[in-house]
Amino acid sequence: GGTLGCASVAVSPRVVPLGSAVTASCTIQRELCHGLEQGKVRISWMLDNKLVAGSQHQGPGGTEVSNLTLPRFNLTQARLFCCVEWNGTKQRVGVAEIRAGYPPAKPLNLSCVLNLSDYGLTCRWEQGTNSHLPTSVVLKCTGSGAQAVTGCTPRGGHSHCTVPRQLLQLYRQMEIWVSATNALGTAESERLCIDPMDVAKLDPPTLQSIQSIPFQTDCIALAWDVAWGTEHMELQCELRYRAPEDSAWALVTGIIGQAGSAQRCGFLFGTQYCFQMRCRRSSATALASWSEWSPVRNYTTHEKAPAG
Amino acid sequence: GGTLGCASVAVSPRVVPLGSAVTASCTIQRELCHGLEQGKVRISWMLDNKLVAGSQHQGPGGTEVSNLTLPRFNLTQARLFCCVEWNGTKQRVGVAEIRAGYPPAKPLNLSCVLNLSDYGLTCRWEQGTNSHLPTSVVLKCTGSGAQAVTGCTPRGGHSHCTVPRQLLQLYRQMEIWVSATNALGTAESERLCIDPMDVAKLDPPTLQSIQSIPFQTDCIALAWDVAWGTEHMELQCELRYRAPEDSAWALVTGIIGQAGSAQRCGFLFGTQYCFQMRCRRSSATALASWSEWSPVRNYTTHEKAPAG
Amino acid sequence: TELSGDQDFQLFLQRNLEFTRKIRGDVAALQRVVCDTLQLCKEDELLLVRQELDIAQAPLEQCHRRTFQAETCFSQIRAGLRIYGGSLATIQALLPGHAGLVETLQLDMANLSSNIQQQMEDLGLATVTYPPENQDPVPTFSSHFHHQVGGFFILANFQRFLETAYRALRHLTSL
Repeated sequence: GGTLGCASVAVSPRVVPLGSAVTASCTIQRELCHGLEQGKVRISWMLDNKLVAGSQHQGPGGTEVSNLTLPRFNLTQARLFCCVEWNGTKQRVGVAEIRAGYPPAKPLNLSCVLNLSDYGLTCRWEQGTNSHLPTSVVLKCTGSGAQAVTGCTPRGGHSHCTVPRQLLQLYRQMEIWVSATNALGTAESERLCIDPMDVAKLDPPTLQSIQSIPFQTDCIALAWDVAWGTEHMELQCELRYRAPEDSAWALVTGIIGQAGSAQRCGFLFGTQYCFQMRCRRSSATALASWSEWSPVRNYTTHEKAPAG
Repeated sequence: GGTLGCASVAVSPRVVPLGSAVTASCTIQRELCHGLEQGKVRISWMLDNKLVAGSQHQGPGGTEVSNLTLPRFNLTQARLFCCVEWNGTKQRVGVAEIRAGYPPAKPLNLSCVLNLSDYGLTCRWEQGTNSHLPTSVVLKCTGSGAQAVTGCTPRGGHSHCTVPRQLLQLYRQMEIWVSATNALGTAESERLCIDPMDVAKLDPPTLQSIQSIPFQTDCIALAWDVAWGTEHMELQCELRYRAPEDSAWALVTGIIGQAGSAQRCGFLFGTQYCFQMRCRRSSATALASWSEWSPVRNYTTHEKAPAG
Repeated sequence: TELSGDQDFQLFLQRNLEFTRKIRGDVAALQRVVCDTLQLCKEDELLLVRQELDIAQAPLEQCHRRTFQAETCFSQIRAGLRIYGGSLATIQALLPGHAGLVETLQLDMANLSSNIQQQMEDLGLATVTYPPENQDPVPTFSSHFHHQVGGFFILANFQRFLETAYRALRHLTSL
């Protein structure tokens, strides 16, 4: 590094763990510095704009060499200038850039969601402490046996990105992890082993109609549509309902999504209830998340005819 | 035409003015139609899925020909199928696509605005009645004497687009117009003859400070900055102010933008006024539009000291 | 080999039954587009023209109940997915406005085929590894109408192929 001609500055290493030592040397080849021909060459150093003292001695071939040790370099970034006295002024004649930081922190809490509108897999994670160094972060993925590929690269320091459909292997286990690399090392997150379909985010079903079943029963019939794009899935759904004065929801579980309709009894007569429904893929493992609850649908059950 | 083999359908013209006549002919070369070797060839027509009757006669070289005339074709798009009877079913053996519509309407109310951040010229116009036909619309522009070029092409049926800086001739008259072309003709808008700078959309100035002038005058001094990117322009500005109880704004015109400051008298003492300012290029023709009014700036004039 | 007890195999079947239903849904969507835009909706109106066309068909006899043989049935499904994956290029040219749906279909078919291959390997069955790029020649047609009818029959044949493959996978759940 540094100018090869009049002065050449060498620093090693260029990137150091924060707080560790840095050594530098500056070699002045007098005959190559116009105007430095006469008088004694006095070398000094400036760390950005702060004077730092080095030791100077004669080097090979009539060169002058100054060595400098910075015991605990605790700036994340600085420019180390080699200077010489000239006409009573301090002349900066060479420079080296020094960076300091930490190896990348291990990315944590990796989680992914498959968006069913474009089948992109969006993954999020926590980056951990700032390493202060240029760090390249990529999301890696591999189908079993297949070669690991870069799924996506987060933009501008974000800690999420979306793997496009083309790189996914649907309906089969994939391994997904985050890899962060900088000059001081590499860190990898835990490996997520999932079938992208198991983390599909479903839109809620739509409650289409609710009717009292005739002849004075306390039963109602419900009909619903599953969300667009889930018609081919085996869905497990839940219904909840309550009358305004009820404090808690009544919950009906284990409803088969594809059925599209169901009956339920035990309702009070002439009472307004509000209903909501949600679904998730029944074949999915515990990972699968429920859809949001569907928009509320209100329905008032019919009046009971006066007896006899 | 349709299939060169067994059946060939000819329609002329392929694109017609809506409501005009369309004639078609279907030629069946029996020996090229596997399975049609025996029995009489009975040709029929289907317009999309509607049966239409044609007349059939023997054509040259043992072919069977059917002609069809649709007196008033008032669909904007249809597929005309030639069919033959075969094993008791109607077989579609050839097709021709017919489109109908109008020549493009003359684009109206063309106006353009120059965006000073990227010097793109955004032009808008009204497309006029839908021609129902694939119509290519382009914005043409030419510097005086220069060859006309395509300035930009509106996307997806929009009626605006932006001519990039590279195609503009600044500080000189340009001719700009819209040209719409489809199978039935071409229509051009009026030609706008403008110097792009004359339609520059200025950002408003920023009122920096307002102070009462001392020694009990009813005057105030105003200072402002012209918008970034307009420092090189001669600007003509207007100031308006009013006290909350005033119904109308007081307007001061003819302020020189570059001056950066002005004085104004006739204010009540100890009264809160709100001030706004706007500017436009003074050299611009009537076309030039004012900037928006600057954000409001409130100022309360000083109290008048009790006399004597 | 005793298959149905194997937990992984059942999970494979559940997943890829749903996957096949998804693919069938997408093929049906393309058939609706061909019907709506090209007015080609009923097979029995196009039998005469079909005789002039050379439309690829994928054999699946090893998947029929009478002659069912899991290993060869899987291989025939994969071979068929590859044939139809190639001929979808014909559909893409026909329906430029629906390139996205065709691309999704091709991706799903490639995934289904490699899911089956992975499962066959897990079961120790012999498998064929196809080169990634499909070199099969894209069929050419003597006229635009033939090209449209060709596209219609490719989708119709593929839908039937998928129904047979679906029944074979469902049959395996009960073995």
